[in-house]
Amino acid sequence: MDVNFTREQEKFRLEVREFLTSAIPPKLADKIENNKPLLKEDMQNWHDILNKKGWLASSWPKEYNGTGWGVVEQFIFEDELAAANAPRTVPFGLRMLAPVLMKFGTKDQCNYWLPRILDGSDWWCQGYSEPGSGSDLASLKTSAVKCGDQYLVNGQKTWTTLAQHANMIFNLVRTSNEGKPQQGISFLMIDMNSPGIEVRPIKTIDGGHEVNEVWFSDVRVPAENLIGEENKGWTYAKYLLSHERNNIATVGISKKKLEKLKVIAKNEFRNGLPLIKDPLFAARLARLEISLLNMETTNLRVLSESEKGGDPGAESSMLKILGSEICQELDHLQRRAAGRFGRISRPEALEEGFNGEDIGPFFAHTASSTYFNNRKVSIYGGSNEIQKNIITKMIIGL
Amino acid sequence: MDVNFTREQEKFRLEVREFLTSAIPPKLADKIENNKPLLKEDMQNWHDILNKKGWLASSWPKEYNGTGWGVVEQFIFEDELAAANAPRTVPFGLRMLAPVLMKFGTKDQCNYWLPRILDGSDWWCQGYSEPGSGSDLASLKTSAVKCGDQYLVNGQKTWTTLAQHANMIFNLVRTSNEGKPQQGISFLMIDMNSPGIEVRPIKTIDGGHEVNEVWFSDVRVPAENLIGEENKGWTYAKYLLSHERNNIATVGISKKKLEKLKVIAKNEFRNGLPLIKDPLFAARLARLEISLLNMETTNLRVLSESEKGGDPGAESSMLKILGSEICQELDHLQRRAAGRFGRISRPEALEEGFNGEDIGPFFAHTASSTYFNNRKVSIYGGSNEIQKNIITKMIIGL
Amino acid sequence: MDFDQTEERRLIADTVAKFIAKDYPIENRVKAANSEIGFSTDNWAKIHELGIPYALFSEEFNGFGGDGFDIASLFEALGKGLIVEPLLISLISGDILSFSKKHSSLLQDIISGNKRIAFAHFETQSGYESANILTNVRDQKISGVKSMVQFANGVDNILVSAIDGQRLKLYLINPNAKGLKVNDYQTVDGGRAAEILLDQVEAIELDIDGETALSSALGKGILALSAEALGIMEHIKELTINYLRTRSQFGLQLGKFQALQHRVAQVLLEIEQARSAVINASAALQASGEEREKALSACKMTIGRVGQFVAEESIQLHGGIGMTWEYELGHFAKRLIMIDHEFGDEDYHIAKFSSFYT
Amino acid sequence: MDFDQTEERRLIADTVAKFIAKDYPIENRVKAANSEIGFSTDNWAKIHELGIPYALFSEEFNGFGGDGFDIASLFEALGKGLIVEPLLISLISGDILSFSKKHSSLLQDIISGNKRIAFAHFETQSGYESANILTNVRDQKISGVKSMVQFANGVDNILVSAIDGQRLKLYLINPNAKGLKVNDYQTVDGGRAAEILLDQVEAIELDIDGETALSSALGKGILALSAEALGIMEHIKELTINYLRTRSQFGLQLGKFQALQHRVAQVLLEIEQARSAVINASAALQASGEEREKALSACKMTIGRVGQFVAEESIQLHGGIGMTWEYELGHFAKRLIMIDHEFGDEDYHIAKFSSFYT
Repeated sequence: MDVNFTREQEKFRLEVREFLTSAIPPKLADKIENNKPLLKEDMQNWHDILNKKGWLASSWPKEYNGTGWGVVEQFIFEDELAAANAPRTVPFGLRMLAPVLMKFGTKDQCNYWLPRILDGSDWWCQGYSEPGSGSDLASLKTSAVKCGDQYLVNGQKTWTTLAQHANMIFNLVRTSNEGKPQQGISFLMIDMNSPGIEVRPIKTIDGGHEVNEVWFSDVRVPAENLIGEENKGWTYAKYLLSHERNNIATVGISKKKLEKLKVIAKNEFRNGLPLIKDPLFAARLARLEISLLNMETTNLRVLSESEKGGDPGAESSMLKILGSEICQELDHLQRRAAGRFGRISRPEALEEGFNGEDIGPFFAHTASSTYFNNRKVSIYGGSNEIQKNIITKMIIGL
Repeated sequence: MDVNFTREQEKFRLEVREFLTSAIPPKLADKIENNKPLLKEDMQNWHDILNKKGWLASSWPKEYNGTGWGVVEQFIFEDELAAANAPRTVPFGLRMLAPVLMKFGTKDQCNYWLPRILDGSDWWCQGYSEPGSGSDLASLKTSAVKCGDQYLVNGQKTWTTLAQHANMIFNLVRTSNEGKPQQGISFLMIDMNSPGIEVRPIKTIDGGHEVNEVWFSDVRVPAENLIGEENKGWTYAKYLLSHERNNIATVGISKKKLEKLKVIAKNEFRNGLPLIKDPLFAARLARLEISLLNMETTNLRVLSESEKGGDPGAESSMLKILGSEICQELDHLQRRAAGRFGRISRPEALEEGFNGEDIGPFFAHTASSTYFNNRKVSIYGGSNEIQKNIITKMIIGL
Repeated sequence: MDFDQTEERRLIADTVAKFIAKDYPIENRVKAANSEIGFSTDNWAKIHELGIPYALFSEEFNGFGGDGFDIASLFEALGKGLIVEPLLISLISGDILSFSKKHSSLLQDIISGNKRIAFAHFETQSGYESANILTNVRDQKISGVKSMVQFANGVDNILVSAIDGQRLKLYLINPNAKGLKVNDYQTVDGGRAAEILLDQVEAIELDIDGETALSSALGKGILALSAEALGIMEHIKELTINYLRTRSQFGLQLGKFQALQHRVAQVLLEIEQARSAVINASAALQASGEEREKALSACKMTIGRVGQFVAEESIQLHGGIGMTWEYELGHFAKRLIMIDHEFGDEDYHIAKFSSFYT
Repeated sequence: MDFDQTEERRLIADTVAKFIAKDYPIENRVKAANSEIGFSTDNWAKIHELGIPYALFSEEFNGFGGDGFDIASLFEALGKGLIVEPLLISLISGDILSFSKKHSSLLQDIISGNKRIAFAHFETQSGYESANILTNVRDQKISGVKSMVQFANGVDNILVSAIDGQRLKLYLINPNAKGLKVNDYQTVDGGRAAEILLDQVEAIELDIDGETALSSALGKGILALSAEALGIMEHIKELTINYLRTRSQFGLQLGKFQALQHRVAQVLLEIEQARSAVINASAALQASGEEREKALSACKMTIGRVGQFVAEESIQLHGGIGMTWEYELGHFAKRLIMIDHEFGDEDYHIAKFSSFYT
């Protein structure tokens, strides 16, 4: 039993930390620190900085110009990104499509599409959910009918994150209605600029615009954009969902949030006492911190298993549940710490160049909107209810 | 909207209170106050005292020598019983069998059996659950085969409370295997002294003996002991389960327990502070007290509806859940208050006439055993899971 | 004992329900709540045409209500429609003015809707402590900062608290007075609030005992907010049950999944507990001292706890749709959660309730 | 980074597992735990024959373990079989004696099983505060009352703490010494404890710093109890999963009811968190000061919270059968809950953990 990182890993951490110190544009770090919304340029800019350093594809093998890091190095990298107020990279191309391409795509597809992810030529988004297919993803209806060397795609996707920035979408489409619903699904890459595609924004309760509907009417897609075999898409989709599990609990981000929450709780006062000395708030904070400390070890245990070639299985689902609940509890406590100022909504104060009056503590400007926005984390990527189904399926086996 | 009891009801409360002050044998009150086990004589004695006063059958109509009280008066009576450290009466004859007899029994059956409940000739117990039929009561297998003017009963009942004291048992038996399982059940009264009956004690985790197995082998029961029609027993059983719902939440008992818990929390110390001033314990206590205050009003609302002839429906199930959870939380906090002494187990110190050494606070002697014993309240009488099924069935209606 | 509402209270609740059904579709509410002034002046006028605010005051002040159950039944009805218009401020300010002999005409103007008033009491450092006030008076001029003042723009009068020596007093100021600055902003749940900066602003002192009036008014405010939350939960319950009945996944209605059923059962049960808490607080409003304070804290604490539970569970049970601006659930959930940020949250009131343990 | 146990620790855990399988059926355990002395002297002898206690001490003391992971992996194995024999006392007392130069032979006797010792430290008024001690020393004679002393009957030695002036010191006393009285009783989880009354009892002062030794030993005690609880939870998990797989109601295995599935999933997940808490505390045992204290409190608090959850959920998921003396679950659940009553409960440790916030 050895709970420590190796000396090489500790050295690696310092190297990452040193790089990040100088690499992150201060304006970007300020946005992350203060929960301000990122512009498309911010994300692209950060993408380019990491690409230049060669650390963009942190989970890719060297063969495709990835870092070739092990899962523990990737964990450390994410940890340091969060600690340094750097944004996570946009996952759709790098961590979702890419592994599917590498595993199931042709050599040509890999050689064409993977470099375009790195150099920023393509911004990918993910066409999975549909209005009638949420937790029951396999019931999806968007159809793709083969006509010669093209597919004709019709239907609607929803909850498509950052589709407004994307020029490409990887789509689960129905190519057959025979057999079980899972058997007629294919995996198709589609140019967002194709005629017949319409992106409609979905405004969320926090007032933000992250997700979209994507409508397809008679969209023509070159047949060469199919990944793998027709009607085998469900296998690829599941591979994608199970592949990027190493950082599913977002430990690094939660640790950084906890650190910020403690600073807030020292500065906010209730009845003449700093909130961190209020027995009920301190107990909430301690329970949360302890859960996070436990979860970090739970996560490292899974990584360690995974390094040895083990399959995390039910533990991935546990980490998804724990990670989302801890994230939401952090947001909840930050909202609670904002007290009467938790009701502030001043999107204008989050814009670049705002120089209006200060009102209340600045964190309060985003405390409630972040809380509401992150109700999503127990819903998306397989809701916590689906994760619990998976856990009992695996462990009780009925 | 009037949340107050009427003047008559308040007068009634005082009358009950005054009677109880002098009526309860001090030794009995001491046993209740200190969670000491009651002997059969204690229960019989109290039964006789109430019978002499004419208040034994608090839920019966006057026609059968009951009190004829309304549901609110019954609630007040239970409240005062608990406040005065009087035991609840044993429910099986008075509040379970009696309403079934009155509703579905013949005049002769009523005239014979009801007076025997009052004068203590019969001590009833309840033969419902079986080893294979817990939540799924309708799957019961104990069979009764008609042979002339007798039934021949074979099978096994379990969780039979106080069967060791009883001379009669009312039993759900299977008289037919046709149709749905609910359709072949009959309701039979059986003399516990019949040849072929064996009572085997079930010891529970707290070390106590409340429940039993009752085995039937070729037990002969006079056919006249059938209540109502053959194969209609499920209707009667459900009537029984839904009838005595007014005090399902045991508000009075929980109020008394809370009062005792507050006294304990004033006398126990942690770090030089009385426990009631410990922020975390005080918060637990306040949450519990507030739940109880809310539940009391929820219960009175149901009674008020019921007085007007309304059907409580889903609210009864809510009260069952709330009542059991509050009871268990009271026990949990009492256990927690016992601290290091929560591990004491000295059944000998609970016996009459014990004069050994004092060890720790006396309440600690029963704190943990009561906590473990009352894990039953969310299991028996339709588990909380079954209650939740009922609530959604009634309200979502799917 | 009778938990049915009186005929009169049912009538006013019905009036509100009809107003919501006819004039208050959720789209309009959301638009108005996110507009420049944060509510609809048309609806504000209609609410007064219908005479709704009269239910908040007793006959002594030309009203036909004013006790705990009147306040609770009206605000519960308002909550069901997510009414954003500032009736809470009318209640609180009106209650304070009802202690005054000199300003009865202003009270009447508020009830009738002729005038609108703002209530500027809490401050940046106050937290939820009503007594934590730094704004002070010298030579009848007020200086200080009031924060999170609801709907402060466009009012005819501002009711302000300030410390005169050791005592807390209440004042009326003119919104156009010299030395007064209003920094107005949106709130998360719709509507507006403002920081009010006061630099030696002229003020008229009210002829009342400030602390007595504030304690009365804030107690009513707690009850009103709690009842509003109850109404909101009622509506969320309907939305959620309806969604579970109609939405299918894996070929079954969601309401047929036992794991969801049991969670809904818990939601329903907790809402009934919240309803009882509001009844208890309504009944205790006329009491005094510890009995009143404990019932109000018990109520607001219950609302805080159950409100968060109901909001979070209902969103989770809905899934993605529950997070969209388009669908009404989110707006109800936001207001429900934000009520915990007014007049003391769950933790504040649990500590207050347990402070009575001796 | 490697979360697999070393070969040596796996070996000792296997030894314990085999011992349980062969010599420790639950019926015998329950009988022994509720006997006059509260454990089985036969099994106590076997445990020492197998050399198990050597895993709790380092090579310096002829052991082959003694660090956090050794303690945790052994006690987890013991928990799985609900071992009642007082190895915890050997660990704590032995650790204290390991600070002494003069009493190394007693330590060796304890490890080998030649002698058994009691640990008499906490007192009636102590609560969970190790520093709250009133027993005092005058002229090398000890007076006071020690409470809840585990398995005090029939020991060869009693380790006692007492205040000498301002300083806490540790002493050895003879169980047959004059002025000593032992009131022995059963404990809820099986086993025995006693109140020990000391009236000017002659004592030998240990040649160690009392507070340093106690802090070391109690920390190890917290870790050992937590690991024992983890082992218990492992076994409860197996029982519960097995029950859900095999028991049917309404024609379906219980494990097919989604509401129960989701609750089991939560149980499984919390047990993994408890496992991580034990790992964290094992690793921090060799650290000092705040780091060590926080990890131990985090661990014990997690065990308290998760332990209660697992015990209550497993009984509820079983239904009536879970409450019977006959079936093993209840005995495991009782011990699991009672562990929260030793060395600080959930509330004590959450307050202690948060006392480090500044």
